[in-house]
Amino acid sequence: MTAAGVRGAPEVVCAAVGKTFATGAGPLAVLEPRDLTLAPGSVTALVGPSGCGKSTLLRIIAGLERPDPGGSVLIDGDEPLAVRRRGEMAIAFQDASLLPWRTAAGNVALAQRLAGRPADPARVSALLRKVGLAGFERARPAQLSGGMRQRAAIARCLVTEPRLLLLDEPFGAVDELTRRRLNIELPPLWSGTSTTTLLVTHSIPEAVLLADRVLVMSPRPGTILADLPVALDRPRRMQHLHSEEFTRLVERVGALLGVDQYAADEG
Amino acid sequence: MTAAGVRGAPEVVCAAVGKTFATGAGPLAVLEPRDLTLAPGSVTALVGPSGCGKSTLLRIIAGLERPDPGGSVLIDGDEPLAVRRRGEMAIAFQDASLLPWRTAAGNVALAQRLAGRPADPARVSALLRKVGLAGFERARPAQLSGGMRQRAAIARCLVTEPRLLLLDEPFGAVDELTRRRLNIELPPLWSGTSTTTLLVTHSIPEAVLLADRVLVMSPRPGTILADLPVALDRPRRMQHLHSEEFTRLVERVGALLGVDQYAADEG
Amino acid sequence: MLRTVLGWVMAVGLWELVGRTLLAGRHLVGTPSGIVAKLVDNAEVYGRGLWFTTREAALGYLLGNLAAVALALLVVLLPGVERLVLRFALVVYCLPLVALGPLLRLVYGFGDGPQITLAAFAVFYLTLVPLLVGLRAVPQSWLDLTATYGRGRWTTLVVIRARASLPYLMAGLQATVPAAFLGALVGEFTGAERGVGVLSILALRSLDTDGLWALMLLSTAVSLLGYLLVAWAARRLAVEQPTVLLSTPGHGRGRSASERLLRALGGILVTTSVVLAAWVGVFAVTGLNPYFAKRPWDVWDWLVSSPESGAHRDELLTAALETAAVAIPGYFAGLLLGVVLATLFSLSPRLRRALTPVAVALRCVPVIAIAPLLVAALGRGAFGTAVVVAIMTFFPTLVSCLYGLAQLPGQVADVFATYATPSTRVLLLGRLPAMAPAFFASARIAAPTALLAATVAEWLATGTGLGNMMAVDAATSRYTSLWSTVVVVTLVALAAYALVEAVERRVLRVVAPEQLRW
Amino acid sequence: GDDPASPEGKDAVTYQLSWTHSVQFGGTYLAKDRGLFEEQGLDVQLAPGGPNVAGDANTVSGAALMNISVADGVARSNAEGADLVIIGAQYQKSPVTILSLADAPLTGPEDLVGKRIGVAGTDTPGLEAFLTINGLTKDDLVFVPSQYDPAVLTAGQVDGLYCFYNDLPVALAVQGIEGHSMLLADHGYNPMSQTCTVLRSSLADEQKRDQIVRLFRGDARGWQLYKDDPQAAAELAVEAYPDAGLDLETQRGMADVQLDIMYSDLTDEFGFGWFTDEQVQENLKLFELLGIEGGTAEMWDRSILEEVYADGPTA
Ligand SMILES: Nc1ncnc2c1ncn2[C@@H]1O[C@H](COP(=O)(O)OP(=O)(O)OP(=O)(O)O)[C@@H](O)[C@H]1O
Ligand SMILES: Nc1ncnc2c1ncn2[C@@H]1O[C@H](COP(=O)(O)OP(=O)(O)OP(=O)(O)O)[C@@H](O)[C@H]1O
Ligand SMILES: Cc1ncc(C[n+]2csc(CCO)c2C)c(N)n1
Ligand SMILES: [Mg+2]
Ligand SMILES: [Mg+2]
Repeated sequence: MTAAGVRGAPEVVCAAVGKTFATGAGPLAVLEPRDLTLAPGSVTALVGPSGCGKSTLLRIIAGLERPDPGGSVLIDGDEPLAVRRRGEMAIAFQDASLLPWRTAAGNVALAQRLAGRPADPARVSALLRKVGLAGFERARPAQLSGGMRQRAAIARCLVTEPRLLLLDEPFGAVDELTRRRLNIELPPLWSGTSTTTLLVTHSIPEAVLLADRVLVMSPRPGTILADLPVALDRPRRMQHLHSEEFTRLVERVGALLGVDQYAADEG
Repeated sequence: MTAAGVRGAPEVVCAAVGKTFATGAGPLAVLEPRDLTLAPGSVTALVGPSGCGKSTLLRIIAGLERPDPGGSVLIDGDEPLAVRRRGEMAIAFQDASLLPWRTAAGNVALAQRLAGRPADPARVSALLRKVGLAGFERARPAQLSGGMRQRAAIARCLVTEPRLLLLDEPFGAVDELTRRRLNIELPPLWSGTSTTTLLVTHSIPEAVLLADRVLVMSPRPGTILADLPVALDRPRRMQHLHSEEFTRLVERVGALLGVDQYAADEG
Repeated sequence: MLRTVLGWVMAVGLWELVGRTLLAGRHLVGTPSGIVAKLVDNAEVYGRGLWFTTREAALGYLLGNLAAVALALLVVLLPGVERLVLRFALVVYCLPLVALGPLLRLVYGFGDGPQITLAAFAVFYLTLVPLLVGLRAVPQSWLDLTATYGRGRWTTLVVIRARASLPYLMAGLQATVPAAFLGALVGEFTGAERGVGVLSILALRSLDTDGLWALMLLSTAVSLLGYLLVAWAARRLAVEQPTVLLSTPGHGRGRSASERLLRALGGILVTTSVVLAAWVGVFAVTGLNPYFAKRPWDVWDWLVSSPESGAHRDELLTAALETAAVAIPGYFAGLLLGVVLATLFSLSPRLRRALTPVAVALRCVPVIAIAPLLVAALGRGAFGTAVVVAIMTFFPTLVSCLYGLAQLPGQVADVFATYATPSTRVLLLGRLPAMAPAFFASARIAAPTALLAATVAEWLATGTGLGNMMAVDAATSRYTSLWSTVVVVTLVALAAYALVEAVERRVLRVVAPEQLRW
Repeated sequence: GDDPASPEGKDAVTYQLSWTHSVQFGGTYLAKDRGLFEEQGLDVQLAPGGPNVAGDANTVSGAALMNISVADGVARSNAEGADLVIIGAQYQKSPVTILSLADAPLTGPEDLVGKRIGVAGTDTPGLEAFLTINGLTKDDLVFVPSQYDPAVLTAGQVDGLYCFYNDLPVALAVQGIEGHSMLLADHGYNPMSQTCTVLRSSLADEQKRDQIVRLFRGDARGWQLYKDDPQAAAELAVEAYPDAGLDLETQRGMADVQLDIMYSDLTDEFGFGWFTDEQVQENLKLFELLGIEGGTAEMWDRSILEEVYADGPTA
């Protein structure tokens, strides 16, 4: 095997991945068994109603949650664990989950350390600056606003230059301006030939703007309702927001999710 | 004083409210001292870039954080503490902050109990149903998705029929469809003559759709850049999204926040 | 400030007055003036004695806590051995002083060995149990973080658990300060040349009540100082604010009853074998004379297979019932006292400041000094002894619960603040559930502690039950009986522990599921 | 194994005392202080006892060459498989006494009837045997279990306390409280006390036996000095063991009081530590009363005494 930096982005192959949770009130079917392949270097957005199993699917791909028997996830033929062991995966969890006793910079640097990368304070600062946390390197999570914490968590994800990047609603706590800015500024850091990305998001425009492909999930038990390729050129810019393809896709996804229908119903 | 239910919505008067945090790196000015009055029964939306001090302002109004010396908050002439004591305030915190050892229903019922309201399981279930958590009454927070937790927290806020309702990014973790649905279905529960509402949100359309007045904040140290009345009739419906006033306001707020400008710059 | 001083002056004055009038000539309570006179007259002797005992206690404290940390690390890295390690540690903790003391003297000969060892033994378990609780007190999301980078137990330990366990470790370190001192002190009963223990035996036996009280005050002062020192360190190390520990209820709940039974039986079997092997092994290695160092088969013979075993069992049962009658109420009283005091302390910092020295004093004052007083006040019956047991049991509970009550997550505290919830209700609805892991840790510790305390009280003060039986056995060289009694005491302690653990699991499954797995 | 020798070529031996340091062992301290053990070629380590010290076990295990014990204790040890032998008795009378306050003295066995007597669990059989000897039963009085604390007497919880003649009564006097002491030995209960106890196997081992002889001789010489000047021993005890917290006044009192039970016509005639066959028989009878099995005359061996005092009552 070649060194992590040199290798291309991995392919993720989920086969018959389903999930049922055992709860006090009996089994809860969350994901219908389903095959899914993420192409190397692609950015896939996952949208769907709250509670449909997006985070669960992401965790299964990461190998943090076991799929129901029969299901499997292979990343370039490897178990997810092997990829994690090599420090080639990064996850932005839905809640920032920073360690409260570490500073913002300390939390980011920790990921470097955990992934077995050499310490690189300059890179840590640069990333924190990029996510708008310049001046807060030494602040502890309790001294940061909700959005600032989330941005620190994104920086933590990116600092290791992961080959597989799993983002669970990474911009949910930031304002629209910051979100747009990050939507434009961060992807160049990861999209490209070396990273495969799965992005869970609640923002349909964001999904379309960032992804090569949008997966629309149904309510629980989650199935994939639609698999829509996004034919916008890269790098993505704000102009794309005004393109026809963009508007078409946003509407398409909205329709699949029933957003517009709801508007009609309600009238 | 009359019983909580009978009394009208309170007026909130902030006088010279500013905030400076003492941090390891010296004082951090977060809010410029500023007067602010929330009219009885109004819904005020607060939008602004991440880290500008929205949550801080909300916590100061709640009396959970002290303003800098000289500043004061009075709610119908009372200290915030007195209002909290009477169980007339409710807050949806930016993170759901459910009690992990209580079920969803238990968390909602707790607020009823803490506010000194008679136990009303039917109301608890009805509210949980309203926020889409039917069937999850007995699930514990750890068994809920991020969005589901947030919705439980909203139900907890509403169950006490508060006179002062402070919502900090209450729909940040839910998908667009659910968000819209809640945007339409929940306000009738609170807007009216008996509740004064402050809503912090990152979604400009949401701010305009829900509020009577939108306050736009500048980056830290936060000042109020604009105070925009929303001239849409109530109850608000999805149709309003397509009204001219709506579009005008969304664009206005976006411009104030620099969202569009960013798009232009970047091109 | 002035009022506090005045209060203290009044209290001391009252003490002097009562000592000189009501209690005059009874030699139960020293008077302040008498104590001061003793302290002045014997400053040098007491000072040296205090120094020796403090040194022993400090060494034992260090070694015991290091052992606890080492064992905890072992458990974190090899979770499979947790039960075995805990059971084994419990067995060691359960070894009664009456039996262990002379043995240690034989092994060590002259010097500080037995004192330091007994101090360490008194300490390590009290730290180990809460430390393990603390190492587990992490939300799933933090564990996911290290898992994201494929890191194993070691990294998780270093990066996350170690820091997260600090409050619990500190609780252990604080609670063990007086325990170490008392351990060293009792260790000096095994034929030490010097130290506060030696001095207090003499003072006690020569009706030198003022001297005894002076020595106890000195011991208390040292323990209190250590306690406050650790408390200070704990405050400095405190993590900002406890966070919500979200974690889903256990995964492996699908086990059938028979499977659980089988596992339990297997665990017992393994523990028993390890303990027996250690027993035989240690005796073989140290070359202890089989005349007093009885082996498992001697005990088996005495308890089960010899013709007189029936009579032996009857004798043991009678004594055990006597001890149980004291230990069980003492256990619950101690636990209750600990929890109630902790809650009162958390509600009123003033009460906390005023009563902390008293609480430390109660725990530090050796039972030999306090028992006669209590027994005089409360009568010689089971009640008096139960109170002694409660006093010896409550302290770790108090400390652990104090830390536990502080584990209310900041976000949850905000929710309560939204409704300006009075602190008593926050306590009930928030702090008590947040305290559950710490409480149960101390409830588990308290079970064997109560039994041991009961036997010590019986040995030193009341002359009844298993404690007396062991003392008489030791004095009359009935070593097989002694060892059999030790085995029975240990088994009873293990059973009590298991019972508490079963209750704990039921509660924590709901309140703190993260505690039930690694 | 082989004997450890000190640098000066003296044999290092351990002598296990029966309690914490005090003038109880004054003669022994004199012997050590005045070099009487050194004269015997011994480097003697005095091991203090205490409430949690198993003296006999220390001898059985070989940790001590000789220990101070009590006859019924030795008999019990032997019944449990030890093979200990008494080679001398420092006390001619058992120090066991029932102490009462002077204003309500218990002067004879009959006074005990209906009274509350504090007694440690370990001593209960002794008190029972004493009652039996005097035609009483344990139902005639109330046993109050009291372990190590004598305050039960002053606090009025008991009428009498089972204790040691040279210990608590002296402390009481020093505290200015008048007490009355009833020696059980004066009423038929006289187990041989402060016995010099060794392993039978040590007596068989020529080298060890020689050490025992020298140890006993040195010790006896110390006790001879003691008899002439007990106060010197009291001062020495306080001086030699500054960490034991000894109070000079108490030690002086004790030093005088114990003369009564340590020296007698018998010791004048035969030497310190002597015991007679009659005493042995008396003890054997007592063992029966105490229910100790296996006590025989074999448990005593006078040969060391005879060797030490071969030339008269001076060691
Ligand atoms: N306890 C604290 N100590 C120090 N600084 C703090 C503290 N709380 C907040 N801050 C700082 O105050 C500023 C405003 O925080 P606040 O949480 O009010 O922002 P916000 O507008 O709610 O942002 P967001 O939209 O990201 O939630 C931030 O820069 C943050 O770092
Ligand atoms: N550990 C668990 N035990 C039981 N049920 C669970 C568990 N984790 C998740 N669930 C359930 O699985 C479903 C899907 O949860 P998941 O977190 O994947 O949703 P999501 O799509 O990420 O939602 P959101 O957009 O709100 O974050 C939910 O109904 C939740 O209640
Ligand atoms: C204060 C004091 N307490 C106990 C002993 C030990 N001791 C000496 S003689 C004897 C038995 C009496 O029949 C015992 C147990 C002691 N020496 N001094
Ligand atoms: Mg999710
Ligand atoms: Mg905020």
